[in-house]
Amino acid sequence: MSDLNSAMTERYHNSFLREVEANVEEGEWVKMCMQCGVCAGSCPLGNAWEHTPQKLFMMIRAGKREAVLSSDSMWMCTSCYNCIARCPRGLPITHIMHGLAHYAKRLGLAPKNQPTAQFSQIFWDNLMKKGRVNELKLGLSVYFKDGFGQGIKNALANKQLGQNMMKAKRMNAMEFFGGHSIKDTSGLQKMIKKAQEIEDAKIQGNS
Amino acid sequence: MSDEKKFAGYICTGCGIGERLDSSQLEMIATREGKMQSCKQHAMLCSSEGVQMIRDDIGSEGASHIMIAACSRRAKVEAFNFPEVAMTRANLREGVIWVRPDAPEHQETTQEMADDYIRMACAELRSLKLPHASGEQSLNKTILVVGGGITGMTAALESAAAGYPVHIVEKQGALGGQAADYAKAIPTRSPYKEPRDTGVAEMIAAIEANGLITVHLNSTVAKTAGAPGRFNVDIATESGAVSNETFGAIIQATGFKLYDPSNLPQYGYSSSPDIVTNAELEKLVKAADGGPIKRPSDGKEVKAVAFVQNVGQSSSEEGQLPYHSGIGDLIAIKQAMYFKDRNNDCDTTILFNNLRTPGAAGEDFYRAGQEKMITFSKGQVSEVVPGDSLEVKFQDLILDEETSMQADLVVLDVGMMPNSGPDPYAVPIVIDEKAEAASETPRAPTVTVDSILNLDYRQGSDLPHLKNGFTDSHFICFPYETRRTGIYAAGPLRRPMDMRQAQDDAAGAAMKAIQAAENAGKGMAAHPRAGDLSFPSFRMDGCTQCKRCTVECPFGAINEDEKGYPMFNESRCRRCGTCMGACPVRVISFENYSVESVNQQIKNVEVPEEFDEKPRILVLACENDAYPALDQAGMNGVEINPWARVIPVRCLGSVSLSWITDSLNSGYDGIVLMGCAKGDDYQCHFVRGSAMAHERMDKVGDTLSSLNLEPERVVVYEVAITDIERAPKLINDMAETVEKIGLSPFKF
Amino acid sequence: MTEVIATNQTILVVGGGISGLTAALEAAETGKQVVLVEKRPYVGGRVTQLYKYFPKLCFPACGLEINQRRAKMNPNLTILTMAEVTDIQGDVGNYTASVKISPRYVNDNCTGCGDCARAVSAEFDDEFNYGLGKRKGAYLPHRMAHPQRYVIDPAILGTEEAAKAKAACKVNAVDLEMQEETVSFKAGAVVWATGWQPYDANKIQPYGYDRFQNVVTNVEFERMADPNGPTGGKILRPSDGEVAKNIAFIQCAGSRDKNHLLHCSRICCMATLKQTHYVQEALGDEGKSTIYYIDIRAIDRFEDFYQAVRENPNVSFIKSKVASITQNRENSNPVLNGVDTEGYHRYANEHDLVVLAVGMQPSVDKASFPVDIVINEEGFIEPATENGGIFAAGCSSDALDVNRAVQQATGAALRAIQVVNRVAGTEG
Amino acid sequence: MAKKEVSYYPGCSSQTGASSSNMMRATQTMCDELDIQLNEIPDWNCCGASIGYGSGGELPRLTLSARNIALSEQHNPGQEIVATCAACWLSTREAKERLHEDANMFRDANTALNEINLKLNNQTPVRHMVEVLVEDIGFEAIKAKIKKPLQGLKIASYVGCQTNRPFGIAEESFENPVYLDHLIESVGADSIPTYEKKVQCCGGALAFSEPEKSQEMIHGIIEAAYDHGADLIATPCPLCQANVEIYQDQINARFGSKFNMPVVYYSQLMSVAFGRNSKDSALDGQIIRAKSLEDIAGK
Repeated sequence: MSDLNSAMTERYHNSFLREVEANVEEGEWVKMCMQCGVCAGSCPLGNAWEHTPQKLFMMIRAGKREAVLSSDSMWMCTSCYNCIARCPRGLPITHIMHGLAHYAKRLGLAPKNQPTAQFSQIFWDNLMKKGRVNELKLGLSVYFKDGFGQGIKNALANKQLGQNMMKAKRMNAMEFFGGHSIKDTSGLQKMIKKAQEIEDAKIQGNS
Repeated sequence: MSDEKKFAGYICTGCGIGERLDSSQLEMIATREGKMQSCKQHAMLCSSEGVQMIRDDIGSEGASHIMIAACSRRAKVEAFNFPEVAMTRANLREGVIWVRPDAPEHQETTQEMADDYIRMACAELRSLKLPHASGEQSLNKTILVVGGGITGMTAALESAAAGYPVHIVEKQGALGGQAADYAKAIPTRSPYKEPRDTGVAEMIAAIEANGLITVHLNSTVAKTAGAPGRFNVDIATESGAVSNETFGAIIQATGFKLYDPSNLPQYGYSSSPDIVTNAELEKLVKAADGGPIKRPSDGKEVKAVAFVQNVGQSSSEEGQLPYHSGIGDLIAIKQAMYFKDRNNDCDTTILFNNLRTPGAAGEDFYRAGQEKMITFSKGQVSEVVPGDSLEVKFQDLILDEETSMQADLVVLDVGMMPNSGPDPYAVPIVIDEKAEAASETPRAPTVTVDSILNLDYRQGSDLPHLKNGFTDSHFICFPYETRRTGIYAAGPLRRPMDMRQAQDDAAGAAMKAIQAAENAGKGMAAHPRAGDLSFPSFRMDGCTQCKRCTVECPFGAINEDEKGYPMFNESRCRRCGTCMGACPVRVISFENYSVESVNQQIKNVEVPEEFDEKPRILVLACENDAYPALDQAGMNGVEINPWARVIPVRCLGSVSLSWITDSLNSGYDGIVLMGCAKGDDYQCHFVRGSAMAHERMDKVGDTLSSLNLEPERVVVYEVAITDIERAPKLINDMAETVEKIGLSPFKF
Repeated sequence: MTEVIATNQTILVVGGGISGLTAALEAAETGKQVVLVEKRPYVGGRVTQLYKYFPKLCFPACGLEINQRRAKMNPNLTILTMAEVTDIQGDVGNYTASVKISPRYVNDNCTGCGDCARAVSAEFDDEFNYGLGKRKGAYLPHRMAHPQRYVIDPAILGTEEAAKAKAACKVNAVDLEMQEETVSFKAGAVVWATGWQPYDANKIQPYGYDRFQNVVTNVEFERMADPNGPTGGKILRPSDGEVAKNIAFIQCAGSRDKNHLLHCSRICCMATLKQTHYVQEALGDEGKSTIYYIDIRAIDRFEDFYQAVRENPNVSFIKSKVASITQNRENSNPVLNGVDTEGYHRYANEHDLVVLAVGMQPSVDKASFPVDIVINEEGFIEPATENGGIFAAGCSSDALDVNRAVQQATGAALRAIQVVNRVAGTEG
Repeated sequence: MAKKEVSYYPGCSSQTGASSSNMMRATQTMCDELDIQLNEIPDWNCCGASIGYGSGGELPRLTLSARNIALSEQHNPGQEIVATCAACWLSTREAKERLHEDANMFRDANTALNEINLKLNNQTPVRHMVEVLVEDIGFEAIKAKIKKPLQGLKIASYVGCQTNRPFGIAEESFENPVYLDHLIESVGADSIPTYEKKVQCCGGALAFSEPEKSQEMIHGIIEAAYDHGADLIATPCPLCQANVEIYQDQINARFGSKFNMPVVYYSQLMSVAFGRNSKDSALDGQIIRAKSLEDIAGK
């Protein structure tokens, strides 16, 4: 991956755009943006974006590799699909944002301690274990992601919430021990491992 | 039909006319005062029976002059269509009963209005002749196309396809024009994704194979004289030989030149051979002959190219173009594709300000460019720094930062400038009264460029410009109406355009040229009085050679002979009557429209004596806009003061000052003139008519003061066809003015 | 029964808007026989509904008057109104067209006196004013309508109202028994000029045209600005009738958008720039216009018009495709949400009124052309030789401004003449 | 009406003791009443939801859904896959379409599936339960089943994001879908056609990672419902339901509001209106009790 990290990009030349096309989910759409800004204005968390999607696309075309991949902007995507619904050019913007986030994380360029990036990792690990998400463990992992002390604090702050959920039988303390699972967990893990290998090989081949 | 005049009047009593007005009194006025030999009433004159009655009178009774008192001359035109006789119409419906309240106290004045309109229509009719073409016209159907580029070649092929012989005069040694140097063209057929062949070679071959088309290469037009149907043109070849040909109509398709970016040092055009214009790139690509595109300085293959858009265009700065070629971005996309199609790894960046890729074709081509990975950036270029690798410095307007990029080649998008010849009105033509003797030869405007048409016209050698050198029409609705009848501009000399538009435009200009030639052959006027056979004639013995008519004709239709007498050219004339209005000695007239025909209407209005306290207001309204506005006022029931008597005129430019003085002398209390908008955004259908009238009326103050009359009694307004409320108000305002300042002392 | 006399040397013009009318007149004035078929009860098409033209800010009615006079005077031209071409058979130089003529219920005895309209009381949405006003059940579509003949709305047929209209007419022009009829006739060439329609703003859901009263379209705005229009030229908010002073214009409302119209409609930028003049004219310095745009595409020679508008301090430009419109519940003000992409500025701007610069959609749906013809992805007729003797004029061929449409229609007339001249050459 | 059988994909949060187990119960009741048989996809796995992207690459995520589709094709052949969770439906349908368009992806996904001897044909429609209701059953048929109309209840229809975009229900507008209003009206309650937060995002998965930002949006959703005089908020989406309901305490603390707005599923409304009791309608699964519904159910 190091060769990818140090890839030279020249301003307003195609090198970074080509890299995105090859390695980022739906990246081949980036060149089709016409800078209307409708995605930027449609994002419910718009205020939280340092760079709007349309601006990220321009940055990619301008060759701003470092700034794009280390940005936390795409981690603000709530997957609401407003941008996709409205984009006049039909860009699958939500997916491109997911793709950029994933690619940045893969290269180790994603901002450290980005909460959604962390949550996403926790979620993935959680689901990989049993093939289904264990909500209780997922919640706890999120609370404790910044260490034990912070975890206790978070858990206390959300204590009422947890009690409410338990009372409504929408959370089950027993889930902590085992919990729901698919039968063929090992098969699933094997399958995903294979998929990851194929994807890694493809990206490696592109660099 | 015998030459004997027989006057017949018809009064319609339908649409409430019979209920509102005393029609027997109208009939009596028509016969006794109006001298109609017969006058019939009909309950619905426009019905087939009513029309048949008139037709029978024309056929069996020999009626040669008919007066129809019914609705407005704008209504029921198809029913009251008797081209074989002279006809006038008294507007009793829109002009009288619809603008007056239906109440007993208004009955008397409303009837007086109607009475007067009958008198006026009868008086006008007596002074009319049925127009006949002069007989001077001839039919020559050959079309001259000046310029052998895409536009000219298309005009020639389109005309020939309709069966008309064509001559092309081309300055260069080959046909093809600028496009002959292009590698490819912007796509003109869906899916609008790839540059296409220019088609120049095919067009040249088609012309060479076409027996109806004659090509004069290395040739220019040395002189153009005559008129539609009989243009007499000297074609000069480089060798000096001159041939003379006669043409029915002319299409000027002399194309464009490109803006020279040398004056804009920031783009470094003069400082590096690798900074080229978009036209120069075409040659470079053509020279590459399908191989890699190499840069001029060292022949190195271009690996990165920057397109700097909007160079010297759309700018309010001195020395730059205030307009835009409109197609520069499409050209840049096409040219970037030259590089991408040869080598997809070549970096192509287009730095634009507003990406102009309009229409279906434009937007499709833009997307096609993006698909090929052309980089588009909204960027304001501040400097191109020469060097082995060129540095383009710019403000990225989206990323909001000063930045720069490197390129092997920089292409400047320069604008198209019309190659239109000198503007005849670059310096206004004025008549210097005092230096009349000195102005024996017409004053030519200062010319900085060579003439193209070398028109032997009183008003300059070439087509008048509209703006920035473009010879485009001023009229949105009538894009081909140049001010030189029978000569039509086509292609980028009218406005910047691409090849598809230029080809459509060439077809349009060919249409108009063919039409002009055909109609000139029949003695029929061109737009906007299409088909009009009337034609100005003048009485030489009364003419003082003042040249007002030759100078004021908005169409440059009138030449002067050696003695300074006007030489009218029937098929150049548009029948607006501006010459008639210009003539101080009233020697110019049409058979169906003359100083006399209006004067008779003015004189036959009954001007009540002073103690009747019934003023009279004369309204001279342009038939194209003001008169229809008054008609619509009638339809809307807007009131018009009963003192007003409205006379439609062909154009305010045709208004003779004598009408003003005569009506004041005969006791009219106020005069309202209504013409179209003048000035830069004029709406006058005859271009300068309304403006001329305004200028002339500026001087009417002298007349008024010599008569000891208040200046407020004569007003001139610009009135639009939409002034449905305002036009009546202007008349009503005059009634108030008269009430304020009192009646005219010139009553008998 | 309508009779149409036509031969293989006749030119059929489909559509009587500015393009069709121009093509018909240019051919007729060159001595050709022309039949013009128009769907509406009058000719002139959409330009009749415009207040002013860019860039001169002159009145379309002015040119219409001239064109209508040309039409009235020309014996070579036959106009069929309320008529639609339903089928064209044959080949270049020898077509047979079928035309369906809807009943007007008023014959050509009509003098345009208006007695029928005065007698009728039933009112309907006035389509000429895009439903912003009302018209009677017996009506003249607009003041300058040509032919100057009233129309009876079929909705009053069989009612007391229709009887009243008939009774009021003194010239026997109201004919309630009139039936739809189909005529067929020959033509050597066809000029197809069915023009455009404003894109259905209801479909642009983020802008809430169907939900918010103070969001209107640019074509409606033309009527609102016209002193002879439904508001007397006052720019009033539909929600409360108050004068709108702070007006937003949204460009590319439906254009350049794969969810709507793929193409750029070319004219909307100039139309909006023109409409800022309406605001200035109506309200002076109190009127503020804000233009939200992707690219300003002022049409080549007219870029100076754009520059002049830019210099007006009462007009501002924001490079942004507006993302959505919400409504302030308190005052029904539309709130525009989006991002100014030049430098990234987020906005939620409240305006009194929003004008959607809706794009041009070809009038005839791609699938419902009554003749086999080459049509591109966007629905415009291609300049294809395969089209034989059928030539597109005006906005049937592309999104065009009036000037270009007329220019293009003039060329189309010549191409039709080429065909009938060839026919004449062989038929003698 | 003939019994309709579907291949049911409930999703993780619908499992017993999970956050939308109440939806599961009400869905079951609703389907019983409407004669829809839910055949659960055996051994279904998590869809990856809209947060899996951070660590899971494109192909691994597509493969997760591919496994579910393949299992459905194997065990419930000929049956459409129906999901009740917006994210489950979206992920599965997206995967189906993506694998349909991209032959390489399809090949790669099958290579991965081959590890567990599964094969994807990818011929199975993937639908949302509300599509079945709106398109197959129809409002009229639903109305005909009503035993206890929810008269007098004013209900804000909160459609949210992923049930609505990018696919939409019955080709309705993304900005103003009205099927939920129609459902609300079909069960005899009053809808709020001008409820402007109908498709506002609740933050989705970011309610966990970015609680402040998400709760600001949720606050707006609830506030607007109050402004319109809503008694309840109804939604088709489990994550919307949870996010809008369970954080109301925290939101009240953060914004000083006094929200106590019940947020229910359309299936709960229907179950009650069909005459089923509170338990069958899973009203005991509310954190904020829907008293008005309980009253009707208890009648």
